[in-house]
Amino acid sequence: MIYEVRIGRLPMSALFSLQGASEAIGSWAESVLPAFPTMPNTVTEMDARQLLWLGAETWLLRAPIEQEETLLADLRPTEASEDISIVCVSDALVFWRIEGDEADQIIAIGSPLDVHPRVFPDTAATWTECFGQRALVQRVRGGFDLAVDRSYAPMFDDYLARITA
Amino acid sequence: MQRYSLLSLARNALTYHQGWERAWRSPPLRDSYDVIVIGAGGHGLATAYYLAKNHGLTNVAVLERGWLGGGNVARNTVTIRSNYMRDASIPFFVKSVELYEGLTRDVNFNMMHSKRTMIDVIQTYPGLRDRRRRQLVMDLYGSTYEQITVPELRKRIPALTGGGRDSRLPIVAGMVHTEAAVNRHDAVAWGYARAADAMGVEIHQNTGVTSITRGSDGSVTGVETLRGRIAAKKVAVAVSGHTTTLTETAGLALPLRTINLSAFVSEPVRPLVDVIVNCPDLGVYFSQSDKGEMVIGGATDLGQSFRRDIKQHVFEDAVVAMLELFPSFKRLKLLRQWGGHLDIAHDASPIVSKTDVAGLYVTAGWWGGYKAIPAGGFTLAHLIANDAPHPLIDKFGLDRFRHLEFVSETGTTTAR
Amino acid sequence: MITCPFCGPRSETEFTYAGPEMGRRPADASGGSDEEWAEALTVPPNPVGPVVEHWRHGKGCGAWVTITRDTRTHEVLEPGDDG
Amino acid sequence: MTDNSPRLPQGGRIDRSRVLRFTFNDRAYQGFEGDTLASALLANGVHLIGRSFKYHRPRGVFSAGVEEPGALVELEGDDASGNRPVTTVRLTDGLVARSVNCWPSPKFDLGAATQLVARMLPAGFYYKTFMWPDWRIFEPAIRRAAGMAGAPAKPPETGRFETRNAHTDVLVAGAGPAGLMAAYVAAKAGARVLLADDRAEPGGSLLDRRLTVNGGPAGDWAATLWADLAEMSEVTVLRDTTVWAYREHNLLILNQRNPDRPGLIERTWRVRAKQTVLATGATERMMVFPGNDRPGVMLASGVQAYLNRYAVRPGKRAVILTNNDSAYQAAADMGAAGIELAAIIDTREAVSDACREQVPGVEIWAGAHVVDTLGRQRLTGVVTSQITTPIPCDLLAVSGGWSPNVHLHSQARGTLRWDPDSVAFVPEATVQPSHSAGAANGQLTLPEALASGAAQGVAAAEAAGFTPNPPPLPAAEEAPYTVEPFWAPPKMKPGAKAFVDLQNDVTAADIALALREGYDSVEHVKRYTTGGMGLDQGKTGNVNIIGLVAHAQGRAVGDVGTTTFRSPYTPVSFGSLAGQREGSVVLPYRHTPLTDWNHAQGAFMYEAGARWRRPGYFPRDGETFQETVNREALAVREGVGVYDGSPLGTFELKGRDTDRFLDLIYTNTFSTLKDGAGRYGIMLSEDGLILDDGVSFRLGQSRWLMSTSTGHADAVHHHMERLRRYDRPDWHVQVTNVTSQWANATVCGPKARDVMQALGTDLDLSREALPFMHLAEGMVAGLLARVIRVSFTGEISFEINVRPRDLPTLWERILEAGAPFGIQPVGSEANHVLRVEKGFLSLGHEVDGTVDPFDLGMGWIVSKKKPDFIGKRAMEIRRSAGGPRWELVGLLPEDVQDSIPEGAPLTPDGAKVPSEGFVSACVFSVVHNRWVALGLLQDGRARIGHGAHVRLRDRVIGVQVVAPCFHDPDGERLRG
Ligand SMILES: Cc1cc2nc3c(=O)[nH]c(=O)nc-3n(C[C@H](O)[C@H](O)[C@H](O)COP(=O)(O)OP(=O)(O)OC[C@H]3O[C@@H](n4cnc5c(N)ncnc54)[C@H](O)[C@@H]3O)c2cc1C
Ligand SMILES: NC(=O)c1ccc[n+]([C@@H]2O[C@H](COP(=O)([O-])OP(=O)(O)OC[C@H]3O[C@@H](n4cnc5c(N)ncnc54)[C@H](O)[C@@H]3O)[C@@H](O)[C@H]2O)c1
Ligand SMILES: Cc1cc2nc3c(=O)[nH]c(=O)nc-3n(C[C@H](O)[C@H](O)[C@H](O)COP(=O)(O)O)c2cc1C
Ligand SMILES: [Zn+2]
Repeated sequence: MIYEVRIGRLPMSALFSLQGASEAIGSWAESVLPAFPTMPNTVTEMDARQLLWLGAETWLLRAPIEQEETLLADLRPTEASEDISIVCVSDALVFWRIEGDEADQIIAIGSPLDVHPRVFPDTAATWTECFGQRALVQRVRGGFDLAVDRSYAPMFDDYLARITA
Repeated sequence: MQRYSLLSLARNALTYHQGWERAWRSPPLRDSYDVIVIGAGGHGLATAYYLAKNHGLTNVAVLERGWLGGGNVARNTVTIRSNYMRDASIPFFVKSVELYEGLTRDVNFNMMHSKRTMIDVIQTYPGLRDRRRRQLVMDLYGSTYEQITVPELRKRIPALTGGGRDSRLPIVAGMVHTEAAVNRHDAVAWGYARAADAMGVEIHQNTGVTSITRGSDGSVTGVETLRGRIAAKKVAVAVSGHTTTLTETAGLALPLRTINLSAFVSEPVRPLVDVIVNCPDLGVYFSQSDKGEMVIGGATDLGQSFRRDIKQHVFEDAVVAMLELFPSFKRLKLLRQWGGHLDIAHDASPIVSKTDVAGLYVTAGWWGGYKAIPAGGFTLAHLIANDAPHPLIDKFGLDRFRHLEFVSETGTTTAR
Repeated sequence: MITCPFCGPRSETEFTYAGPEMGRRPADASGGSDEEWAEALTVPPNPVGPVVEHWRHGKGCGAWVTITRDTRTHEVLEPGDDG
Repeated sequence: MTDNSPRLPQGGRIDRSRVLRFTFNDRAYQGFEGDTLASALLANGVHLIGRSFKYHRPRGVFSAGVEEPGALVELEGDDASGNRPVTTVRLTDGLVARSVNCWPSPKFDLGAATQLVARMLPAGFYYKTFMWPDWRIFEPAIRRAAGMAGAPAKPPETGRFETRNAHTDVLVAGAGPAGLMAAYVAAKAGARVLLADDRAEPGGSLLDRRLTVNGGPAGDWAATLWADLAEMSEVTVLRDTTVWAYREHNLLILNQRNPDRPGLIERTWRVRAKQTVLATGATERMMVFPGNDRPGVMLASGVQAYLNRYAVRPGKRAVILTNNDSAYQAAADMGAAGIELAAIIDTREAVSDACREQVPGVEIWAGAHVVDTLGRQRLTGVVTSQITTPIPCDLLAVSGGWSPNVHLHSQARGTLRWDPDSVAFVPEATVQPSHSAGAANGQLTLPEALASGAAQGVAAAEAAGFTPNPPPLPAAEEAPYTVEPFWAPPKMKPGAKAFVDLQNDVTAADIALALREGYDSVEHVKRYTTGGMGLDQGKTGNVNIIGLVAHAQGRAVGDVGTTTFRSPYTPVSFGSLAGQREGSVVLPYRHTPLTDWNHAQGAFMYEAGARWRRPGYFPRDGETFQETVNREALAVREGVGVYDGSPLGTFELKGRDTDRFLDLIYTNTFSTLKDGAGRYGIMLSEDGLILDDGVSFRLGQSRWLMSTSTGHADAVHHHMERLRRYDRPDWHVQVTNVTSQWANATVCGPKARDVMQALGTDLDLSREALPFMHLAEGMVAGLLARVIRVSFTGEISFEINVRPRDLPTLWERILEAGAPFGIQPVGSEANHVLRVEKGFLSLGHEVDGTVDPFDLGMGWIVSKKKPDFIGKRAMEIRRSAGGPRWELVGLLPEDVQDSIPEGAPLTPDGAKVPSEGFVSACVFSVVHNRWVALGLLQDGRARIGHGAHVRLRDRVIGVQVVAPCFHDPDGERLRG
């Protein structure tokens, strides 16, 4: 490792894409969700469930995979009103955790995103570009979580190995 | 015209070259001509030359807003080829390549036409299929395109050591286009300028045209320039990239967008690659100039642009592609990079056409139009002289957009 | 750099280019003359100067941005206004 | 070391305790840590480095920096690289270098024969000759002369490159006094600062000079400040790092050499800066006079650098030629280092006392100039305008005045102004947020540079939103600087070689010739003579060229103007630009969950659209390609096959207006479908040409599942988002890309239903319960699944969609359950055969961007009832023009053994005339045991039943025109 980092794939998360007005989603699934974040590209948390505000009227609910079935049952995607869209996307993303003093160096190599704490604080998470693809970067204690569409995961493993070799 | 030859060079050496005349005059600007050609780029100068040579029209002025030959003709990667795919285009480009081959002696100016073939490095099967389709259509017009095996390809381009079996995109074949050539871009502008001037054509530099003027019947009456008004019954617009700016002043709306295309050169090194290399699947092409630098091109920028520059990510993509196939170039150095702005038509094919304004002609949409300069000038001169298109540009008229009948030329790939 | 209405200023490489503003598509296909249609489809604005164009934050949040960009300098004169 | 050694006994910034061995032109030498190759060679008395480009004249070390035009070498070994100025090659132990552009050696260079015919080779001579019979006859000889160094034969064997991004409030380019001050001020204000300098040590020109700051050596002051900056958490300092490009939107590109990471050779930084301070210093210009290229002629600042920085004396007896004051400082340093000063030739009529005081006792000839130099491979004397006897000397230090390094400022579209006082182009106005400081801004003396650096640091920090406190300026002094233009000696002998470009061998006479021939613009002059087009891009010579042009044309220098400054500032390696993007990641790639399985099976994998790597076919031992494909295809036709359809683009659409949205983007109608039912549809572009085909199923009220072709998934997504945002902003439709949330295995063939039953499912898969083009959700093989009845093969098919995590399990179970039925995995090649047999269209084959549904005989898919759909009007306009169309047909070669190359043209009677169509696909049909083809043929449908001709290069293939479907035209089987 030429950088002071630890990088590893994370186990799957239970993931739900939520679209629609926050009031509509809230009224459908209030009890299930952490409070809606108030700042774009930030995260709120409740009982190991994280709600990431990643776009206009677009959220990602991230929870331990063990909660996937409960969440499916609670969120009832197929029954939700036509104003909102709830889609389970747990399989669509693969996550890595990048930790260590130089975790930001890895992001700098992969992505044009500025992750200086002043602009990308503790609760930040956003879609950006990494290794040329659309990727999710989320700040976590001691580093970052990085996620990409499943089909690109082998390429990301490849890249991460190359830049740290 | 003072003749250029080894003999005249020797004779002039005796006087330490004090005796050379101007290559073109700098005559006073008159207030009327038979024909005005706007733009002293490759197409404009060639048009003027063929107007004089083929049609005896010598009361012609070429008006250039900057220095002659300073537009795209000064900044292109000089790839000359005829490997297109559509019946509408191939014969035109075959003719252009032919004209280029005789041009040096035609205008008595060495353009260093180097017919050195282009080799496509094919890395996908769909890519190969596309090339084979082109091969067979080109054959109808006598333009050659031969498939070669990977070992043959490597033999012809020894520096091509990437793209092996285990690489990201293993090379599957090569395609050889023997007519392809490179030459000296500046010499093309200067050679045409000098020869046209010698026949009486006037070239006026620093004479920017600001608008095209029309009479009460709607037909062209001349142009307005930064140096005053000039009259002419026929005006040809050959201003690559700036076409719409001018045609708008005549009330025409044309299906053109202006884009920036960039190129770069490496430091000069001893001869290493003696063909034009085109890598359509990775998106880069290059050739080595006689001075030794690699002249390299890649993709166009996104978005419209009148800025002649290069974007870092477009540039990096081209470099990455080149190194994948030529890894020894990692230690080769970038020397200079630049851009040019070109217009591209809605269907990406050229326009050489009359317009709705009587007496106004346009040649435009040349985003790979260096190779087209001789035939472009040849056919535009014909169009101006006869007010009817030459058969070679039958399909390049503006009418096609009215019926949405496009010339969808996918034959224009990475190499321009 | 393009300013996404949701994410703020981001690298141009995160965006997908969607061409200049061509005017909104008519509500139905039967109105207007053929000439008007053909021109609307094929003739883009091509100014030497500010052009209004659409980009999508495709590698980001997905938002659309309509910017005014100077084609001579590439400076973005008016940042995105789309919600 | 004797007194005679060029290496001074003490001083310099070299580490004499660390001796480095190196080889130049096969001879072994020694130098010290801290040397450049140039200083080490000079220290060994080596002055002749190589030969020039055109005339092969001897070239020596001319400068001490990146501006070096003449002294180029190529390096061997792992550092192999060509055309390296010796002045920028840091000496390392074991370095091997070789002269360029000469053979066999710089001393006995055969190419120097061109000097004999030099008179025949003025600028642009090649445009006037070599025309007959053909340039290609002469080209090889000319090419052999080209290119200076050879290109490295191999990439570096150890180490790699890296590219990275960075963001900063203030980027400072150059760590001379101005840059250091600017960085310090901005950093103190709390800004993020990135300070980069292209030299190995901070301090800029201070390293080359004997100046003091705050009473101590200026170099020490610089080192301390640099160290302080390095300690600050928001500051990044980079030495050996060139800021080589200033791009739009304040993106600057840096090249860092020797980054302190194991294995990294070079690194590219793409820095997004809010503000920049350009403190890049100034470059001394050469002087134009006959013989100004002889080894031993050197920039005065170069001499100064060798003395002060490297402790090397580049000569014993020197003459100084100048048009300005700065050379007097250099002269003083030379005197102090024990160089005998023969004379100072000053082209100015008056020399100030301030100058004279610096060199007491030295002879100064005012109003004089040099008319020639003597010596062959090393200078032995100079001839001046004053007396005819030459002055013996082995060093001629020249100073033609200073040019601010405005490269970055100009790249950023900043404008320049000709300043007659300083005889230089200086920054005028900026366009991007940049601030020029110090010598780069024309503030040439040290006190000015410090003050200007501080001021611009304040300005930059403020503009970036900080409130800096300007610190007190350090105390420093330097003599003032004045200069007068001197472009060339007033009279030169015809044929005199007074160079304006030492690398490309361009002389003042060449400039005059270009102007005489009408190449009036400075841009013409550049291109006609190649002046300024070498590796150094004319850093020391271009302003002289401009001055000569102005003089000849009687114009102001500012009106002549400069040529365009372009990136890179100095050449950068391509390797550093590509960085980690090499090998397997050179292009993106995508895998389905079955990749491991496919590899284990020995599948032939290739790239198949949208960067997916897919199996083309699954060869078995002893099979030919055709046999493999036939076997797989036949399995589907007669038994059962399975393929991985995961890459198909898949979207979930939801919202009140989704029904009408689908009706808008497809040519046919979807809104009438019931829950669970789907339809095949075609989408057009607004131009009325086919964009994509696919299927959509209704999942419930306002909920749809759309699948697109693999290759166009992104394009369709973009198309939908665009319509949503700009054309139907008031419609409520939400699109979620679920391509990677679903994976599928498609079981197809007459025995497909049997395999499904064997797999076990709680779904009723009978024809009645789950008809063709319907979808059902339930358990299959114990896994949660969505079964869709579509068919891309023409046989009954069950597309079993599961979560990707389950696909490997499903796949194993299918193969197990299917084994008794002879199930075979099927690759893309067999799929292609099955598709062509059925006449199903394929993007990239039949659909090549020119066709609409009518051309494909699919008029039925174009709704006549809908008032609108995307592409409707355009298609109508095109069709109303009434021109002939190329239409989809089937083609049967008359000889059943004949196959037709895909892409082959159809021509009337097979003649070599313009084509009337082409063969879009040709496959060996396993149903008919013969080759069958699809093609587009002019008025093709009307010609069904007639003959047509395929034109190959050497023969004509007669074909029968038939309907474009070779198998089950009524679709009985796929509905089964
Ligand atoms: C980087 C790059 C690489 C390329 N590579 C190739 C290649 O390999 N092969 C190939 O075939 N083509 C290539 N091209 C395209 C080719 O250069 C152009 O298609 C071609 O040069 C355009 O025709 P031209 O020479 O007449 O244009 P230009 O040389 O641009 O001439 C137009 C002239 O009109 C003048 N003008 C503009 N407005 C006015 C006005 N209002 N009044 C008066 N004068 C005006 C301009 O100053 C200019 O001199 C490349 C282009 C670029 C930028
Ligand atoms: N009085 C005179 O006659 C005279 C003449 C010339 C120079 N000077 C000296 O010039 C100095 C001016 O100080 P300054 O700080 O403005 O200039 P400087 O020359 O001291 O420092 C500039 C630094 O920037 C570096 N640099 C240049 N371009 C770069 C790039 N693109 N990327 C990275 N680094 C780059 C240079 O290598 C140098 O280290 C004073 O010390 C003064 O003594 C004086
Ligand atoms: C084929 C070709 C080869 C070139 N070779 C060189 C070269 O060897 N050295 C150089 O400095 N520039 C070279 N250039 C670039 C020109 O210097 C210049 O950048 C280009 O003509 C665009 O003009 P501009 O930079 O003034 O806008 C070359 C350009 C072309 C088209
Ligand atoms: Zn965004």
